[in-house]
Amino acid sequence: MTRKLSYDLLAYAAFAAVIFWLVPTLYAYDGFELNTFARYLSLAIVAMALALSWGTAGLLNLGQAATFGIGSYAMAMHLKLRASDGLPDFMGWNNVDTLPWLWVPFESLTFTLLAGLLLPAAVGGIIAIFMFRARIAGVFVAVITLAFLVAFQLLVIEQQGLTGGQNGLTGLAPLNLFGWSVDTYSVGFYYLVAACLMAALTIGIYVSHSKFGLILRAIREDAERTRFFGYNVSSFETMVFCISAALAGWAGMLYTLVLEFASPTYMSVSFSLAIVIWVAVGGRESVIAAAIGAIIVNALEGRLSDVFVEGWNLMLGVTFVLVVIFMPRGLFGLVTYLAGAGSRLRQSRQDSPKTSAPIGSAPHAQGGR
Amino acid sequence: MAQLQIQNLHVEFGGLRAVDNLDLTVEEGEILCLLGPNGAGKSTTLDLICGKTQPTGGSIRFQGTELSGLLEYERARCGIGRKFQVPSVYKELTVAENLSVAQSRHPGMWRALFTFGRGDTATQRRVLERVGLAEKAGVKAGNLSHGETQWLEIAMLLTQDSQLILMDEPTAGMTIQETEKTADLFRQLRGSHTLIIVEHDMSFVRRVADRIVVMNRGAKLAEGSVEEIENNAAVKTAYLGH
Amino acid sequence: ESTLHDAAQMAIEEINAAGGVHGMKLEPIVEDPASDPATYADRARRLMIRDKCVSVFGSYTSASRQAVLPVTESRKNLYWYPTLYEGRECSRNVMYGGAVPNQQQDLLIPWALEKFGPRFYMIGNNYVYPKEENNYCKTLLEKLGGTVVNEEYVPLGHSDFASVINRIRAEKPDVIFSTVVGDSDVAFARQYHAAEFDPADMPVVSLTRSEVEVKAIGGEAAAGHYSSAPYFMGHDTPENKKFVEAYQKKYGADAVTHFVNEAAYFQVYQFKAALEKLDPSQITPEAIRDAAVGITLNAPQGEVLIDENLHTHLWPKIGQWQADGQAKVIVDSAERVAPKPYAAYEGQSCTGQGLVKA
Amino acid sequence: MDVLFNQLFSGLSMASILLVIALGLAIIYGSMGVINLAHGEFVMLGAYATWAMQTYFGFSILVALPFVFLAVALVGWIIELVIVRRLYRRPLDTILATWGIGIILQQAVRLGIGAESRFVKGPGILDGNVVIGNVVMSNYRIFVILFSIGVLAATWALMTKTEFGMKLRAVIQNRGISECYGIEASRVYSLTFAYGAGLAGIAGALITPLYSTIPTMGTSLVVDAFLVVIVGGLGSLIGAAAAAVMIGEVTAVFSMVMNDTLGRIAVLGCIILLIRFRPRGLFPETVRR
Amino acid sequence: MSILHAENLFSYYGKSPILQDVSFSLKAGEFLSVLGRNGVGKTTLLKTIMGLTDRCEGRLEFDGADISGRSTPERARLGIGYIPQGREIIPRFTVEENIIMGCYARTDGKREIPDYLFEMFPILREFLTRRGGDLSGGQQQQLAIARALAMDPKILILDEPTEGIQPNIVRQIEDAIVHLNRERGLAVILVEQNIPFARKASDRFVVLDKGAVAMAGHKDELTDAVVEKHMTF
Ligand SMILES: Nc1ncnc2c1ncn2[C@@H]1O[C@H](COP(=O)(O)OP(=O)(O)OP(=O)(O)O)[C@@H](O)[C@H]1O
Ligand SMILES: Nc1ncnc2c1ncn2[C@@H]1O[C@H](COP(=O)(O)OP(=O)(O)OP(=O)(O)O)[C@@H](O)[C@H]1O
Ligand SMILES: [Mg+2]
Ligand SMILES: [Mg+2]
Repeated sequence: MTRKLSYDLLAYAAFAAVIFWLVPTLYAYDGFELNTFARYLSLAIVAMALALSWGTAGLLNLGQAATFGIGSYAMAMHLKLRASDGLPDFMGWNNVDTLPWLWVPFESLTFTLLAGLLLPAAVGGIIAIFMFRARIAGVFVAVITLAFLVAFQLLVIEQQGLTGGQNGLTGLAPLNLFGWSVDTYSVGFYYLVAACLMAALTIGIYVSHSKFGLILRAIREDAERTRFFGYNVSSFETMVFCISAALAGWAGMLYTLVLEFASPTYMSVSFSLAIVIWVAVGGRESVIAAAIGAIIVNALEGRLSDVFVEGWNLMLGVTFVLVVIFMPRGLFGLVTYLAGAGSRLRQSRQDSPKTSAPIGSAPHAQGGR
Repeated sequence: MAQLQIQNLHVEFGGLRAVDNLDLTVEEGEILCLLGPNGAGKSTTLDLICGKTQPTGGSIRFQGTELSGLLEYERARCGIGRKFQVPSVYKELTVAENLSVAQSRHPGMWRALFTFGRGDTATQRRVLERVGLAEKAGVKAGNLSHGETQWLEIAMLLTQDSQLILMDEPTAGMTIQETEKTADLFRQLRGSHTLIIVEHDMSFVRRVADRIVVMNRGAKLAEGSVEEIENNAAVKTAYLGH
Repeated sequence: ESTLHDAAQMAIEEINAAGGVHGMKLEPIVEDPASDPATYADRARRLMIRDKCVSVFGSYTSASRQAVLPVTESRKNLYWYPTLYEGRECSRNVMYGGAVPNQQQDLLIPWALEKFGPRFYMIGNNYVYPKEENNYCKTLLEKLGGTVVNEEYVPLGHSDFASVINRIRAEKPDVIFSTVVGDSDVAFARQYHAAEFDPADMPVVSLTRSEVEVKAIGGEAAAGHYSSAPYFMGHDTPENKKFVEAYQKKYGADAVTHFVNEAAYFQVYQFKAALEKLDPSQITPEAIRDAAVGITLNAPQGEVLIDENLHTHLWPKIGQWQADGQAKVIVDSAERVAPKPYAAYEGQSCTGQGLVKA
Repeated sequence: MDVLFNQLFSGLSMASILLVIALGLAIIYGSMGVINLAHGEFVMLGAYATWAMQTYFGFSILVALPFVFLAVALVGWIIELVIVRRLYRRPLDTILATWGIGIILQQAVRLGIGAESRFVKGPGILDGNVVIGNVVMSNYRIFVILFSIGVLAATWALMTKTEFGMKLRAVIQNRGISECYGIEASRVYSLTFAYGAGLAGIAGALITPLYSTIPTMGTSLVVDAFLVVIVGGLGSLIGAAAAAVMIGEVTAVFSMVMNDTLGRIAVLGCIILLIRFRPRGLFPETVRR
Repeated sequence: MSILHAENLFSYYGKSPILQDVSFSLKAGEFLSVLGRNGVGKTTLLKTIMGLTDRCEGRLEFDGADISGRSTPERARLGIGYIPQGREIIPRFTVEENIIMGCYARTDGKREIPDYLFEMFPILREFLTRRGGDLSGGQQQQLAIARALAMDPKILILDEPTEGIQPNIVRQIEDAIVHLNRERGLAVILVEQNIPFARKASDRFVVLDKGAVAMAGHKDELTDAVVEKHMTF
């Protein structure tokens, strides 16, 4: 077992302890507070999904919100059908009088759960194949996925009869999971979401420590070089996009459950960028850090908006700028830096006579290439 | 039949013929040194073999299969490994991880997805010991010195274990002793592997080469043993000097 | 949306200054959801569940209302929604203060058809509200013998109407029936004016354009076009004069009142009236709702009444915009009009028991 | 047919506004590798600056233009100095930081001036239309088109004919060696950023009489402008111009045959295809290294 | 009086000190060769003079004034002409633009190319409108020297100007450098692996090893034994 893996497992255990035990205790098992926290946890899943493709393979997917949205709509469609006898109400408003074929299979919960994972994965996969076969990389990945997201959101809003348009899908029934009617304000629901997050993190940690993850990191650094070792780079990139999209879809399903509606704003550019920000704050190199980033930013947003009704958005903006400038690797970077500094300190104490750190350095114009 | 057969190969970059009607055969198990002045097209030739550059025309056959049309990774899977002129290792990965990546006998995606951990660490350790990097296994490759980086990339190629290894200036930045060590290492590979080495260091070339090909302006200028080449008048004017 | 907040805030302060309700002061908790539905939902839950508010006021768009609905209904809270909307909703937990289609169009469409001609060009933003209004409009036009030359939707926030205008130029309709909202409407009106269409023979009749939009459009560009609404700032009654004066005193001389913040204002008074009917110990959202039904109130637009279907009886008007940014009320409904949220759908009606289907 | 011509004119007018925005973005990206998502907010600031000058000093838009340029350039200059300077050549990080800057600017305006849309009067002398047959062209839009061509020409001249332009191009290609020849790279960068911001401000001023002036007005513009930059090829002025015209016209034609929404979706699809098959843009720089 | 004077220089990339305690000094019109194996820090020394390393400690004087706190462009404007290893021609600039760029370091505002440059390197006049990136290595090297001369420097620092150049052009470049030093009185610091040329051209030499000065002295002291000790591996 490598050191990194043991650190990750340690962090994983600590994180599990916090969300399974500490958070419920702190909130005294209060349904509302836990529901709010469940919202953060489901967003943490989409953040860790992004970290998987961005942090590991260096592919910044600005379309993450699209796959998240697909998951959330899949769930919402199922619940909407449950809630309406016959045709969902909004279809009537749009002069649709038979249930569109796209909706029919969502009567089934099993189909819905599968679709919430596989549909996003398929969409992510198609975009990925389209891009990565042509060896699109870097900023261009960000641009193409962004353009796709904008187009996709427009399409969803445009197809009102199918999607509820701007209003999204509202008036949903509670989910009936194997006979358990899910009350989103229950402690049980909180644990469901928490367990989902832990499962997603397990997948994330597994992937980043598998050979697959290693190759992804190699690709991030030098895709060209990796090809000369016989790896089909585009298939690796496509796969990580699929996994990430499936996890995002999963998060979307949970999000619909938490908020009790699905909205095209889940597919907006600003939401997508917000996910990126959470990951950046947490640290893109680690899925756990990304998840923590999402939780912290959202919780912070909740608190700030409580205290500063109008200025909170401004403060968030300032925070992001500061994070990018002073913590380019996010909280994760800060923690590893401090850990590194700690061990360096210990080391230098041990062999202090030898080290003669130069004193009084004159800072110099940053030069160079 | 020769292992590698290049016929009538040429490539153009916006009017400039970097490789011009090159014919080259390489026998299995030999060490071929490719010499030539700057800009003669040596690196480009290697690029053409490993698929980094697409030729304008001509054919490259490796063990009987035509390579043109194959992608880089497909060629690598055929058994062609490449070391680059500018050492390209993964600076953010540790030395051991670099070797893990290089260990690409099974380069499939699914296989990688279901392989946990770092692969065959015993082999990695052996190779590292061979090149003298065993102590640096946990060090980030970006923190290695220039010479060590060269060694790491050589180690990666050893791990990759391709039949045909293309080496672009492997000893640049090495001390004389290191250069000698490299030469010895390469000689051990002779027979089991085929090597094409691009090098400017004649003392090194003398130590390792079975055969030398000299290129000039994209075409073959001369071909032969070390003595033949060192006494070739055309090579002297174009490359070696007097 | 800030104008809604301002008007409601003013009402609350007035009530508190006058001694509050049952001697208790109303205590508003303000949230700023930044127009994002997900944030709306989150903030609404915070208000209803954590802060245990008995009523929540506000929100402008349909999307935000719908985002707030699930919590409101599952928590049996009460949500006071002041904006005009598409109807076809019959929640027992929402107090609808704005107009529904029949309260705007029954007066407007026959009048416009009579005055300008039968060929209507429908332009709206792409969401439920415009579509629903257009649906209702079409049923009216069918009855009256009007035709729809084009029905077109642009994305919310759309700002380049050049191609819409080119189409209008080509079609030469008699009336532009607009349900373009907010900033899109501002851009639309300005570009429409720049295209030099004459409002006298091709006016924009809008369901959504209020004093707020006109202020940004500029009186010159807005002048001559029409809006249908239950309230205009220029409406000449003592109640309104008082309202406008107080509002401008508080928020500055260039602040404007309009049909949504007027409703936001009077809904606070309706809320107060309902509270006064209740014993302080029995205040629950549902009790407030039941007490509110039937309350009449002298609002700036006239005397309004809360129907048992929780919508409001209002006074439709047609205003023509003037260069000074105010509307001149040129048609004033002779009677108060009852809200029929399902007017376009035969056999369905919203009653005190909720939606009834024949 | 007339509809088509009218439509093509509209496309051109949209293209010209996109171009002015994209030019600034293109120079900033091309020279310092900064993907400036706050660029839309510079446009917004330009619009508000115009509004402020009209409301408080009674300047008409045309008079206000140079002041708007300077004011927004100043804001850009300060932002470069304080924030962007630390992020050169980290394009993905600049996406995040400049998005944060965008939020800050937007919220600052929202809190300081208010969220409701503001009125700016168009220039009176440019009221009216030129009518040729059934083709109607608004004077103001014609002015905007000509003006943007002027801006393009001026920018081109600045980049190729002046010493500043040469210094900038030198810094773009090799910052280190440029400094060894006395070029203050960081000053060049600041000025470039300020210039790009100023252009965005001008674009903001130009669109005030057409669009509505609200704090969020820049957000959608920046996505489009950014696509223009990428489609045109990084840092290429001619490419940006060509891409702007192309996107403007294609949008116009698509929204004529379909509707505005589907037209936009189709255009985005085309852009995606274009980037996929020509990732280096319409006019990539080809040079031997 | 010395034109360039270094005392106890330490220079860093990141945290690692590359130059350690380097001192030397150079009089006006003098020719100094810096010698040493690959990777000992020769390039780093020149970069330190230009202020291109990440951090530097110690004293560095130019014309009697301490310049260690100055930025790179300021140093250039003082009259230090730098010809970097690898030439670093601006590839998309024409030859003319590349030379003009050298003038930007002039403090007198002149922006014209001195004629003697074309006399010295006739090939540049011929290729005036070609792009710098399209020239061959040898031509680029001449261009790099011309660019540095265009700023009318007081001192020229050259980093392996003959590296990777065909032998016949190597001769031309060497002659030009000697000419600049002898006829025009330019002080020169030359980093070179080519010992015979260093012996022929320089007045004094410095040998670096592992970032420190291993030896320094008059050119006569550059004996074969010294070369054997410090230059071979
Ligand atoms: N991608 C490219 N585009 C344009 N020209 C190229 C490209 N790659 C190589 N060249 C040109 O082709 C010629 C041959 O280059 P190559 O790198 O093969 O030389 P080489 O023999 O390896 O030289 P060296 O000994 O310096 O490594 C050179 O003139 C080079 O400039
Ligand atoms: N940018 C850099 N960052 C970190 N280390 C560097 C950097 N540049 C050079 N070094 C290291 O500094 C040391 C000295 O490098 P330098 O380039 O000065 O050597 P040199 O004497 O010029 O060698 P050569 O003869 O090969 O040009 C080397 O060990 C090199 O690895
Ligand atoms: Mg080469
Ligand atoms: Mg060097």
